[in-house]
Amino acid sequence: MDDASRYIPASEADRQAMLREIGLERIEDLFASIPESLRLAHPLEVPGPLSEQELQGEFAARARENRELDGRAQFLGGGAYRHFAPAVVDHLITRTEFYSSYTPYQPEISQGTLQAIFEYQTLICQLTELDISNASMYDGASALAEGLLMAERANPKGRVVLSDRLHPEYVQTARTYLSNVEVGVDAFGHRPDGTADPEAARKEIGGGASALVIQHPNFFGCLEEVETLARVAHDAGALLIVVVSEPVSLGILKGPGRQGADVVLGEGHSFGVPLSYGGPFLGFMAARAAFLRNMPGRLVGETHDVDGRRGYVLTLSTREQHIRREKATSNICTNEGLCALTAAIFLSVLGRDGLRELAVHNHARAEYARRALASVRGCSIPFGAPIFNEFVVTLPIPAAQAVRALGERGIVPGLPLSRYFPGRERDLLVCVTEVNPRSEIDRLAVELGRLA
Amino acid sequence: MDDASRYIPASEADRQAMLREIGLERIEDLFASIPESLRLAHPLEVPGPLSEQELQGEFAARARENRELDGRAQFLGGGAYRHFAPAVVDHLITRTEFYSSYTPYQPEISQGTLQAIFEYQTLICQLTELDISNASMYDGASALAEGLLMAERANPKGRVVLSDRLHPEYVQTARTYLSNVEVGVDAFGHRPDGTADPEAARKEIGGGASALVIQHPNFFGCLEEVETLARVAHDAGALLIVVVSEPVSLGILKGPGRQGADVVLGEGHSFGVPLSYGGPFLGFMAARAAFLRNMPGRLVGETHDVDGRRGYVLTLSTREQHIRREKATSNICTNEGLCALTAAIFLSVLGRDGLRELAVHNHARAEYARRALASVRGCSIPFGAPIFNEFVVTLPIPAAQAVRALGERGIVPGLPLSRYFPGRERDLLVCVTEVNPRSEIDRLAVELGRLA
Amino acid sequence: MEPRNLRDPEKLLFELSRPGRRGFAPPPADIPDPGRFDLDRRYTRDDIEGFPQLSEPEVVRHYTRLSRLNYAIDLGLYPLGSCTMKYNPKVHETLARLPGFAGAHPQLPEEFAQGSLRLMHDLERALVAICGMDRFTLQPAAGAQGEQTGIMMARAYHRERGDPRQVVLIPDSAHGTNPASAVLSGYRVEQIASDARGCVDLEALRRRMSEDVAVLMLTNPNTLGVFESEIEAIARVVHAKGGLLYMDGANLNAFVGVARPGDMGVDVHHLNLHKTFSTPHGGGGPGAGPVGVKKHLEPYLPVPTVEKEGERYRLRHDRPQSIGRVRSFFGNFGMHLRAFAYILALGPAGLRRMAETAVLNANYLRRKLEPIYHLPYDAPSLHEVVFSDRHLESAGVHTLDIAKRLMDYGFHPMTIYFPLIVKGAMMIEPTESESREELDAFIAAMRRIDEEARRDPDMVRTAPHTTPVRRLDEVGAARHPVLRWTAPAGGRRA
Amino acid sequence: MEPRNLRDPEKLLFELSRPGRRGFAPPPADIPDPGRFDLDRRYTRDDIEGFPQLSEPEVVRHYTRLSRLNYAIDLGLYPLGSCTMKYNPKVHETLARLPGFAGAHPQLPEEFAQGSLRLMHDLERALVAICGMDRFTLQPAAGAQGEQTGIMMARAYHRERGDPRQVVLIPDSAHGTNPASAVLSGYRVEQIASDARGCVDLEALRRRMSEDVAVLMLTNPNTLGVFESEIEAIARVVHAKGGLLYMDGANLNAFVGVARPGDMGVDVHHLNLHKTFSTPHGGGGPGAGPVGVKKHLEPYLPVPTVEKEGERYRLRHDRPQSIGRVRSFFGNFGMHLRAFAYILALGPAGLRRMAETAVLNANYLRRKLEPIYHLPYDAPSLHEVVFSDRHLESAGVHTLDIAKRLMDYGFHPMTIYFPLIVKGAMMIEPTESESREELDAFIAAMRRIDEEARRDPDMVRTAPHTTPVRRLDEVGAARHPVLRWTAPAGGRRA
Ligand SMILES: Cc1ncc(COP(=O)(O)O)c(C=O)c1O
Ligand SMILES: Cc1ncc(COP(=O)(O)O)c(C=O)c1O
Repeated sequence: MDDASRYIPASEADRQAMLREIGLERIEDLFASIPESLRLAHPLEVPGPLSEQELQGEFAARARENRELDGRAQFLGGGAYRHFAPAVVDHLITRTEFYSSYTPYQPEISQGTLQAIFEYQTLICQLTELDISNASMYDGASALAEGLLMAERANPKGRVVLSDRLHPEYVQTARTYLSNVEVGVDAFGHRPDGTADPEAARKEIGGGASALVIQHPNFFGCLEEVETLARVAHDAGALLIVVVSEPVSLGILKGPGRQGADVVLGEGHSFGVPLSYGGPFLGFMAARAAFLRNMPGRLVGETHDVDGRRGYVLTLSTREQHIRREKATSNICTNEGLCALTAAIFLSVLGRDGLRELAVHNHARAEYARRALASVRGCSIPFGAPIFNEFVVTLPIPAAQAVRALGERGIVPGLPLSRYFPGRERDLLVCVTEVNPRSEIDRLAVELGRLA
Repeated sequence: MDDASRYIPASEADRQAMLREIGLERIEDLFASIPESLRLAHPLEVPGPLSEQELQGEFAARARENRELDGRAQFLGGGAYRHFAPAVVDHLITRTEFYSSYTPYQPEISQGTLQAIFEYQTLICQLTELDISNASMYDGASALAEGLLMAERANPKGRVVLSDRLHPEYVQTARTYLSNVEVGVDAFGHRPDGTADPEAARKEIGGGASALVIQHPNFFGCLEEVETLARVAHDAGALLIVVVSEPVSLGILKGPGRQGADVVLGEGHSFGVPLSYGGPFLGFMAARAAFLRNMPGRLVGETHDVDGRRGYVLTLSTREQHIRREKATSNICTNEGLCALTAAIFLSVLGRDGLRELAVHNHARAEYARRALASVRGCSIPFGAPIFNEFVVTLPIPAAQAVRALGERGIVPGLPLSRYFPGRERDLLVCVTEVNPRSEIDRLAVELGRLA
Repeated sequence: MEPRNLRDPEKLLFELSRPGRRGFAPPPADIPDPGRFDLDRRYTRDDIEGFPQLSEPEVVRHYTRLSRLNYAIDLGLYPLGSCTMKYNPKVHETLARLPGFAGAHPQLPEEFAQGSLRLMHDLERALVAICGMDRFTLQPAAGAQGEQTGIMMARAYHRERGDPRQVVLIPDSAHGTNPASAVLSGYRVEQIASDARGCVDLEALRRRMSEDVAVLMLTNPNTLGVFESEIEAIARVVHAKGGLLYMDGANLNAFVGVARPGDMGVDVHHLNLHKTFSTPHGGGGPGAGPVGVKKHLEPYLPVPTVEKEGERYRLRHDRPQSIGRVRSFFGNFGMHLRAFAYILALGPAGLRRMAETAVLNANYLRRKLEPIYHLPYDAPSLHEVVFSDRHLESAGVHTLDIAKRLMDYGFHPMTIYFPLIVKGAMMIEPTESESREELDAFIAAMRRIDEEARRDPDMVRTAPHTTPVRRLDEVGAARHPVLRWTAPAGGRRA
Repeated sequence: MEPRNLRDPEKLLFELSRPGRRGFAPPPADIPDPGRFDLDRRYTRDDIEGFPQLSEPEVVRHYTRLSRLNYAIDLGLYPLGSCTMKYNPKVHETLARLPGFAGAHPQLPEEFAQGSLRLMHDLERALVAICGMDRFTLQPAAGAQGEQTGIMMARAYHRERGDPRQVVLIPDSAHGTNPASAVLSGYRVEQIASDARGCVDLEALRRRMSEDVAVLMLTNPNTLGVFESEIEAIARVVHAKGGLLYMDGANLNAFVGVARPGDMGVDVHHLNLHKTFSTPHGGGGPGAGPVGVKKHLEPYLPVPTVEKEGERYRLRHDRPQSIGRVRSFFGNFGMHLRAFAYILALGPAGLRRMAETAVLNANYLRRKLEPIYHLPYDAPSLHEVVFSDRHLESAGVHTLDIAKRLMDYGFHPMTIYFPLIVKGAMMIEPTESESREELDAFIAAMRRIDEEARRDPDMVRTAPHTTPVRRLDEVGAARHPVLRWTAPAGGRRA
């Protein structure tokens, strides 16, 4: 018996009968249009087949090789955040009508997805305090790249200016995208307290730039002076793009839209999408209404049917590749629909009060940790600016070495900044969320104390 | 904010508004009909409330206290069997339309459950080779008790005769039920090879009995001579009831109905229902058509609607308590519907070939193990009869002691029969299924060898 | 108006089956030469006649399509009176599937099952606190088995006192399982009439109560949703004659945190974890029917009980006076787990809030429907309210028609024709899980149906009109029972 | 005929919201006096204007009801051409949720993430074997990003040879993402016409091919489901002028195990794990678009790559010639995991059987529908077939109408109006997941629709008639875009 057939209805008998129906002799005849010379003589060199029992055993064993399973205390952030998601989220996204359907090209039988995405767009607008949101992008980094291209379309200057406190992988991605379309990418520096330096920004924009970009909270965890930087950007005819890689912060922080941002984009996985080693994640992008026709990605709009019933459709698709082809605002087709749904469900369960409480908890724990580590012998806090749930601590020894040492003791204390910033050997980026109980934080302080 | 309210839509404001609508002042007024003297002055002394995050933490910790988690090699059977269930089973029973609906009293909006149960009834009839099956009973033990009461209704003799190789907890349950209705319960013995003794059965029935009961495979794992015992029963005017506690065996064993059994009943959890420390499980009961009106429990029947469309309904409910009250064939109301659905899905995925292959695998592994243990120094196999996936081995030391010793080495070698049979200190009931790889079996043999 | 979707109705598994198809690959065969073990042919079968052969995707589609023919609590109000159809927290399904719990074998040595044992122990403690009883057994698989277990304990109690009794008294408003359970426990059942309020007629009880009566089975609040406010007096009457008071606790949702059976003179009662404590009904089960007892009945609890000794938990099998077992192992542990999670999530204030809101919702519905539907008993309602169809007699529209028409409005009907003391009963229990908006939508539908019944009774009598199937021939189904699929004569054989 | 169910259509979250409701309890507050940490008010907001306030049961009902408005692969045939809507094995959802995988943080030290790294490595090896390429990057999040990544690698390749080029050639039958990706990568796009068979016109290509052409983007089998049988010659023409051949592998399902892009002269190609390798489409994503390259393009792969060193796996970031990154971290790992599970489950024979059966099903459909529907190109089909509505012109019934009417028969329509080279295209891809019975039901529906179109064209033109909503005003939606909910003026404020 052929294992494969458990996923394939047709039995050998069925296949032979169907072959006869279409007047063919052998299965091989189906491929007559493929030149003999190109047809494989040997079976593929891949493992398998495995029964489901073997498959589950194999994957359980592989999962155990991810040693974070041993229940280590973890303080990792840096673009991906550990959050608790209520069980309803996963129970609802595993409704097959949600996860096994395609892009809702046929609205009459896709209202579930369409209405949910319309609600997602609204939630993103409410969080960012902007007018429009698209239906999702691949992730925060590619969302930034697309956002810069949009800024360049709307405000062509051939140049963008980024804070040096952006997530380094976002910057790398932006450079990759922009290098092909001759848009210059320049950076400006930060102040001693760890925040972007408005003066440096003004100087760097100089002759002009299509956009000024900051991250808030920034990559080192510091909160930025969004209003000030908005003024700097706008005074110089540049748009302000605010990147948010930890959107839980929007539970207490002002919506950047209200603070002057023209575009707010970033990473939304914190809203219930599992870490899953970094993907699938959820890129989001919101902007002022003026950007409507420059927006990349899908948009869901409200309308009504022939009987006057309210309904939802994919709209403004003349922006998109399947209509506009080379003139499209982006090449994105498949996006992160299910992750957007996940975020929408997560946000509706938490709701207005819950999201705020969650944000407050994250902030309070991080502040508690920052103070605790500040008083650890040999440790110091290099940046004084206010934070959300991440901060940098300078250790008495190289951070990478500290990570190895504490790993043995069941703690992953954070991300060594040397991973991205060769100059910062002793700096560790520490993230604290609602899943780090106080006891873990206290243990972290004790263990770091042992390093000096 | 009140935690409770996450499961309860009404906010405090909603509650006050509704109170006003019905003309009441205080929530307390809703309970005016409960005498003051009976109303609680103090809050309930129960733990909680817990946020969901705390709740999940609490249960994860409790689950870890079940040390079988440490990936021990287990050889436990004795009425509950470890089997692999394909993932589709759980994915389908977690469709809320299946698990959160009530008994299908309103067929027009319950066809999903009704058709699935009709299919379940058919599958049970096919496996047992009998005419009718009910929609489920609580478990194998209570199914036996109900089966004996049915036999007594159909063939009143005031007495039943049971093999001494029945599951002891089934016997205990039967005695509890029958003690109240003055039906005598007597037992008959077995032959040296471990099977029920037809001669002893004939003698014991003597003047007569409403039913003769055997378990097949029996509690010690041995296959019974069903045809012979059917003749014995029928010659003496008794019905033959065959108990099946490991229904996977029906993948290769003849349907007892074809062998002369009038009623086949038992435990169906092996068909994809998790062990879950012994419940919920799945009692099943099948019988010859003659028992239709004596059958306990629900029955689903085929019919058609006013437009001639085929449909399914609960039927013959005049047998049941909600119509017949004290004249009902049973008091059962809520049954094990979702477990019956689970079994039906499990059986449809495995299908005709899969169930047979699974049964063959179980039998081959158990035979392999039986031979392996037979050759272990100090061990012996007391019973020679053919088996399915369970057998008894006699150890050089008390079995309970062996279980403690091997537990330390990560093996649960089986069930000490002394748990039920004080005389059998050194006997261990060993069960081997598809989840016990050969390597585990070989390790078991090695470790048992160390005992002598 | 539009035509029904034209896809054929879902076939039966057996009709979908085709030879040679399969949805399962055999487990790894790592036993050398398994063939040598083949069983003697006199034991074995060649085939399972008619058994389905389907691929995995076909099985998935079959059951997914079937599921969509069902109504469910997650789709809307499910006001089945006496069934307490409340929200089933999703997290419970996650917790019940933790490998440590779902994979725990009931024959595990106790030291490897401490997590399960501790949970059962803690749930028992919580139920003791909630109900004010002294101990509980968690073994019964459902409410009916709980009743039977409770009555059998009462029987053992009297027998041991050399005072065997013959009769169990049951109000005419009781659920059918009560008399059935009493008979199954070897008793003769006598009904006692309800009074004008629908409650036990204390005088009638006093007259009937005597030394041959073992137990009075009382449902409180009763099936009209009315609290038996004379329950203390009732208990005194029963006890005075050496009888015991059994309380059917199916309606406990009405007063959790407000009052306790143990304070009402109740000697023994069951409750339904699948009602008050939110475990899913599963389209008919599983449930769980723990039974609480006062000290004097403790010796008769089924074996085993869970006992705490120091920091360890063990199963106690040696209980010489026990009635024995009512099933194998320890009960529906998966349901115990969910109920305990529910109690922990709600806590003391939350449990009370649950009962308060359930009663509030029921009284809100009553107040809004009273002006339209006939209310046979006007005693104050707790968690549910019972109306009747008397006001529509003239229109020739009956309770069944109203129930069916509700489906066209997207609601599951209420419990109908129960309790039996109300002709054409409509028993409505909204539970605390419903928002005011959902209640208002239901009220509006009931109002419109009442209008339709007068304006266009035929349309209502032929409802439902929008369901996958319409009214089914139940009489024909019972007269010519077809209880299984059989291969069509001369039909394709797999 | 029966009326539509009368329950109101599902409201928006924001319309369901009510002040003070909540579905979430805050996490344990174990930090002493958190108040002292309060942020300066200049950073903080008091409220999230209009954000929903709902209890857990209300949220569950909302999304459960919404889900039932969708069609899904588990409900029936989903013949979207070019989308390869095949069965998504349920076990993949279980495996992806193993805590060790779902909980793995992308910043974990490599020694703690060996399981994830090994899986990515093994998937790359498997794809190398299946496609006959030398290496793969798993980073692209979808097919379009894969195209862009591949084209950018080609660009880097030419640039490094001091031979920057301006043009990418794309057949007129190509998917819209091809030109869009080429432009995004800084190229000018030129279309090349298809020949009578719908394949690349080799002569036209020969004429056009020159040193300014960087890449030919070829879809194989093309969007007509036809294998580009001259692909070897095409590759020679392109290579002769120093160009590179990019293959859009969206249609790989047609020949897995039968032929390999790497043997066809392809230099670089993407494939869609969410098509050929069964990962769920999620109502629009996520997907994954790995890109395979031959040796000469390997230096340009995005960073990081996964490398095996002895028994350990590590991430290699130091790749000086790399194009850089196209996103953060390592790609959609959750999709990599599912695709790898699919490959392991099927194995070599199973993967080939998958392609064989997909092609068999497509040809079966073609054979049955050919006599009725107009077939614009009669070249042999592989995994899909494209019909047109020309035969119904007289009836005035168009492809859109046929698509909508299919919904009334319970089927999702095929891809319509693509490829653009076929006027009124109907592009049908059944995949291997469909049983013959499901195909026959679809064929019967198509046949009936053809009859209806001639008998009662208006009914077809106004279809669908049985869906939750009927035809929607898409023009109005675009003309007056309403892309978010806003609180009704003077409406209730939360
Ligand atoms: C009042 C009452 N008693 C007893 C029962 C029986 O409970 P179960 O169905 O759990 O056996 C029910 C269930 O409907 C009930 O409503
Ligand atoms: C031929 C072809 N190329 C490219 C794509 C784009 O792939 P994705 O949607 O994964 O970005 C598609 C998807 O529909 C396609 O059909």
